[in-house]
Amino acid sequence: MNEPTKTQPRIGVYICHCGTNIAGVVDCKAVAETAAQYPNVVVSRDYKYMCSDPGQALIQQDIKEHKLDRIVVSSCSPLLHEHTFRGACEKGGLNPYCFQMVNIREHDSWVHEKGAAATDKAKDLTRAAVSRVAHHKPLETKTTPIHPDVMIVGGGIAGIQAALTLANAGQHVYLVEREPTIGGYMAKFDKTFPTLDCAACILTPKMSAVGAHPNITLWTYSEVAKVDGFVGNYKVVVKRKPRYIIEDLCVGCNECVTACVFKEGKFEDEFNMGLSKRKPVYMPFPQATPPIVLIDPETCINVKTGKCKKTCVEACGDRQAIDFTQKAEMKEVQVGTIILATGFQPFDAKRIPQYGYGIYPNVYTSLEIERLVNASGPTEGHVVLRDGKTKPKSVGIVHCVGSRDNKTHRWCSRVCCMYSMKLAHLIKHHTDAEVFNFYIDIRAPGKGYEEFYEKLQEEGVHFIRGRVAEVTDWQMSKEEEGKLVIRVEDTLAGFVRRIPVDMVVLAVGLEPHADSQDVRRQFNISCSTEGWFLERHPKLAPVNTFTDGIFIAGACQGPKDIPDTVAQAGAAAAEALSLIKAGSIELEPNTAFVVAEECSGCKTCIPMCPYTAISRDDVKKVAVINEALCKGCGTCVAACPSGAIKQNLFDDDEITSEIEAILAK
Amino acid sequence: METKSNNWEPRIVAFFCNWCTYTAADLAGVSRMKYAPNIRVIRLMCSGRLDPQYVMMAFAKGADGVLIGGCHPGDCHYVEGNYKTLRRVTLLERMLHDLGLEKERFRLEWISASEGDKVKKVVNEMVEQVRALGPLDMPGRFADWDKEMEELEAHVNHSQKEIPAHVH
Amino acid sequence: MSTKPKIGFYWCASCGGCEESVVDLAEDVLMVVGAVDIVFWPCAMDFKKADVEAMPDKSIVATLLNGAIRSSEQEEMAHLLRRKSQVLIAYGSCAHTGGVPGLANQFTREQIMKYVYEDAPTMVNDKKTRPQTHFKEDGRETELPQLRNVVRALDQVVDVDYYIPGCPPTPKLLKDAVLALLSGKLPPKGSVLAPNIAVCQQCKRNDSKPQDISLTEFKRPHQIIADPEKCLLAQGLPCLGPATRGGCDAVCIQGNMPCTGCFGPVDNVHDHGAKILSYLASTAAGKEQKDITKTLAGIPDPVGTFYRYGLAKCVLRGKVS
Amino acid sequence: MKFSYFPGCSLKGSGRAYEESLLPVLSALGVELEELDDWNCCGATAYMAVSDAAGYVLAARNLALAEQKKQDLVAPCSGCYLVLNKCQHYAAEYPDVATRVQETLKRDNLTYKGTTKVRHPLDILVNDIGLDAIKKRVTNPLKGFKIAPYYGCQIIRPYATFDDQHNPVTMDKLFKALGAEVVTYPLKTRCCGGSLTGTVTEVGQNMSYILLREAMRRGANVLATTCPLCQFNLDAYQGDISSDYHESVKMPIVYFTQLMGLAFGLPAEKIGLQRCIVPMDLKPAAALAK
Repeated sequence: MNEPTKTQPRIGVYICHCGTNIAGVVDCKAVAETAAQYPNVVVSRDYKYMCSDPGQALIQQDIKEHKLDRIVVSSCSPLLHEHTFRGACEKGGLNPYCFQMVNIREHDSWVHEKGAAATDKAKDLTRAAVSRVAHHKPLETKTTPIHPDVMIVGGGIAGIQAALTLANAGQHVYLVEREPTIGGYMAKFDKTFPTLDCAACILTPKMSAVGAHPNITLWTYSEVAKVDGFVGNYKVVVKRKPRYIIEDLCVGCNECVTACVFKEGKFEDEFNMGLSKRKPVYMPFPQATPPIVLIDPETCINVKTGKCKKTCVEACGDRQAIDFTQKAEMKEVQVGTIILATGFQPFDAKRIPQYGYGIYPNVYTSLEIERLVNASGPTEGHVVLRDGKTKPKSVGIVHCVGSRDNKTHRWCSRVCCMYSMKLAHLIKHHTDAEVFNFYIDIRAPGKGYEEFYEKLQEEGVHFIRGRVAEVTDWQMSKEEEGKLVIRVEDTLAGFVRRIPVDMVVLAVGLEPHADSQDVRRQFNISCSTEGWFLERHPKLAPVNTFTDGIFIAGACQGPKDIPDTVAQAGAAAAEALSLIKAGSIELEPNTAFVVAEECSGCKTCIPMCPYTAISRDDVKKVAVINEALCKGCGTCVAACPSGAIKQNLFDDDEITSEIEAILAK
Repeated sequence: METKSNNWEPRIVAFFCNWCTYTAADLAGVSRMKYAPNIRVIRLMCSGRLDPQYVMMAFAKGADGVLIGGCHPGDCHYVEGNYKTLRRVTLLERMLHDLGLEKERFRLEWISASEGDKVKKVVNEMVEQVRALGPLDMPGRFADWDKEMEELEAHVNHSQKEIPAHVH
Repeated sequence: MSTKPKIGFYWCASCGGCEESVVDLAEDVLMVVGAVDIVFWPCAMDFKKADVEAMPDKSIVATLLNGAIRSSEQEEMAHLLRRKSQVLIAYGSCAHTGGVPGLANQFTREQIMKYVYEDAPTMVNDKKTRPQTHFKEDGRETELPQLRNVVRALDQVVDVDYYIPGCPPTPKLLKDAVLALLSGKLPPKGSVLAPNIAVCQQCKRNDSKPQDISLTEFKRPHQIIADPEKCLLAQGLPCLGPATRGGCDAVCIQGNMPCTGCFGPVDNVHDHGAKILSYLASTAAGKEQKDITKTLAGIPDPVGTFYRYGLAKCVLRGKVS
Repeated sequence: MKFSYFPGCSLKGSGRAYEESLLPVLSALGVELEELDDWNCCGATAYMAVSDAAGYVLAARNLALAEQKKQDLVAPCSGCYLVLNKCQHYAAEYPDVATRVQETLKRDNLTYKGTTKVRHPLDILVNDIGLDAIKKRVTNPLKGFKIAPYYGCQIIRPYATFDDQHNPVTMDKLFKALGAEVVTYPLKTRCCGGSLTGTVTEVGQNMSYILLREAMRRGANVLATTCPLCQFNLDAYQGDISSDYHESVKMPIVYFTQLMGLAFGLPAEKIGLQRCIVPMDLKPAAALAK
């Protein structure tokens, strides 16, 4: 190995063209020529693609030939290829940390116009790296073992798919779901687009497979309370809310439900979007997993007052599955990786009052219609108005409610065009009504999607291009009497239309959960401005996050349909599996340490550390950093009043030499 | 000297945290947003690593402005490093002001990984504000101050001829 | 002619306390006087500049120069003594880091002159006369010293071999330095002749400091009666001990006053004030801007507090005007 | 409670019934309005259309005068309310507008720092005084009044400072507190015709017609407004509209403050009710009983 010498470093500099990505803006040759003049530079080259095999081979060859002991590559973001080039250094026989990367693509050629300024910037940044790398010290790579168990948060189709994939591969999975049953939104759907296959037929077998899988611990009606640790070694505390039912004893016979003192359902049934009523003791829906009942503490007389005849307990009889003394329970588990599949929430249509939801009874959200058209729904599949009997003769479906709208959400929710067409088909099929779709653009970019759009047009469903201005009941003519009027500018015909209908369906968009910010803080990952969980790279690491060992799948990352969600869930499972199978992961060696002889024992650093990695040696009266706990933020280094704390890869001499050289002229 | 010529361009040194602002700057790049080329970014793992000495040093070495970028409060990858940054920067801002630096030359911004457009906005804004202030050019000022010392140095050390040590 | 090593002392821009500190050696002063031959000490004995000029180059073994360099005369003497001395030692805070006189770098020379000779309330100077650098009377011309643009530490003017810190240095440091000179066992050039570790290490109150103090309020010494046993920082006083070189035996803290930083920074620190700032701000509590601002308002003069002895050596060297 | 008061031209002219009712009603609730000394034209929509720069300066002069008083400025006319708000937003957001305004004001020895808060009487009534205090002052509950609450455009769009842009409810709540019935009126924010009534009369009147007809269809016996222009458009042309559309259109149009005055037991002629072109039945309960 070429160990770097203190006296005279031998530095190799490589300027990457990245095809024309960099070379189209920055004069790479000039940068390389200038860099050749920087102190300690022995070799300076420019090359078309440094990350390619020949590019990496060039570095390795130069290390041997020119006895290089430090390498600088000016190319793209270190977040993308630092690992690649460190690897090349190592293969060339050099310590991988005697390397510094310069970002002249994302931070230069891609954000500046072609010209001298961009080239000067590349020179400055390269000069700084050359100056900095001379101070780099060889470091040892640290690894940490990966605990083989996985936690999946969210039991919708994404969580279910990921759980089954991992469990089938032999890993133990903890699946945590906030609601009393898994299944998510997909369980509420009747059919799925564009194939119109029955959602329940494809989902419920997966749900019961989860319930029965020996490798899956399923915790429904539960929430993650606390997350500690780091990749490979997460400690997660899960709060299991009391359902007042002993899970192992309940057989889901529903006798307690029948026996409840409430003869009829009295409270809004969440599963049916409030279109039916349930009792305080209930099973969310017949295929619920786990197939057991729960008692809602908000509505159960006994939980609230303790004064009830408890006919449910009587009905349960010897099974004794009902336990009113149940308390919330905290479960702590160790896992190595976590997959977040927390999904989305539908846009609240009341936020757009001009569409009349909550004002006019016969304005529905799309999810309500999903339940209405569902054979197991509140009306057994009969599409009727709010009065419970009248079949609509005309239905208007308003697209982009809470999507593509500067006042609410700017994004396209990706699924609404397709589900609106699916609902249009089903409504027409069930009622033979005239169905109007009001759309901005029809977005049908999936396998069989455009064909489905054509099929709908052939079926006689109307498509009117224009964003709806309002849904109202003020009238201009006799035929509008008793109807809801949709006012819209028909942008193809070029005039404003008033279309009277019996029923309006608002195709609500997808938005991040209201508590998505809390959730992502809990797991220490980032969010987009809108609140969707942020992937590490939009193309190359779509299910990874900036926190190692935490993956994302499904609509929590952004709106997506079932096929994409399932694909992403599989990808997240594969990423987790790849870590587990590797057994360990390399950690950045950028930890801090105390030079004991220079430490005055002033204790300033101790409260700086959020990981309690710093303690005081009471005998030597100096601070000590536990390297295993240090995550390398460097906050203590900046605080240390005597500069006695050093940090690997981010030490004072490295940073200050970078500052000086970046400004040198 | 370049700083005195008409084509002077402000030089801004930025310290960006790895997880939010550096990533946001990467995003600005991936999104091909165009902004002023006057900024030079130094990557730190956390804005909490920012030693106020670095800011002073950057100004002393010729920066016309210094920009700090970190995660939004509550969003720090390292839990609360950015609160420490905020505490240090609050005091540093005051001290730099007392040391005669215009407030536009030193700026702290919370920029999350998704805010590529904010990187663009902040950089452009700051470059224009600093441009309006003109060069700070501390190295040039130091040289101007120290010019007065040339004369005596020459007088004592060179005008007198050397007096050799006597051997007794 | 004496064969004892020749030693010089000189006094530039300082209060004179450093000269006094030599006498603070008490009976040890006799040991020093006996061991060396003092060839230049204008404060105590009658020497003229011409005497020094006449000395052979490098003929003085060591000169201990105290005070910052503010005038052309001081600058010239620094050059002269550098030329005549084998070892030049910056003695005391002012020579080491600019000292209290360095705080004048918060103002331009013109601001200072104008204030002193025109605006000061005690000044009556209708003609706005300013000191002259040339003076001529009876056909005789006299050259007077000029005030320099800025106050400088000694090493900003000439090459310095060693530094003895303190305002003033403690007798122990001086004695150790003289003994080292006499024995020839000197550390590498450029060293500060005091331990490279902060004051807290020698402070008897160190153990009383809690691990996390998260101050919500900074106090000034006149605002509280400090507990004489407990860490002063923990009591809200911005004690600079953690960020200041030790070797003083924490004398100020023993006297129940917080450290004000006269020994300057330890070797790893480039800019003493910025480092003090970083450390003090780190001990402040608060997550909201308004709370943080309020807490830190308890340090009313950051420049004066953090650079009390070192503004000349601040990387910005003073106020940017 | 004390506020500065910017009447604007309407409240001294065609909309004087608004001022005649606003002042006694607020005074009955213990609110003092101090008319801005030396106020000038608000800058209004027409002025803005000709020269926006001059429009901003006019508005800013009023804001600067109010700023000296250090109290919130009440602007009852919707046009004034919007223009003053707009000037404030633009001066804060666009440096060139701010510079232009400052430079011109300087010639009048005035400065405008941007601190004046422009308030609508509805906002003050519901949010500062509160419905409970109003209810206590009611001596003559508006029994039998079926009110169509009509907000128009300018007090809620584009600056929705105290109510929803599409479904405002402040007046609805107020009338219920006065003891009246409020009819569902989906056109509450639709255009009255605005200045079109004067320029392209048939288009403007068609818009008024839609509003009046729907109010009648909903069973309202009075339509309440907040704006002098709406009041005029809707009140003045009902004869023309009836003959043009071959349909008898008859709907009294009053200011919300007039209804408050009535509920507070103030005499009709003291609150400008005699100025209505279409007269309002002061005792609709009796009529309904028949």
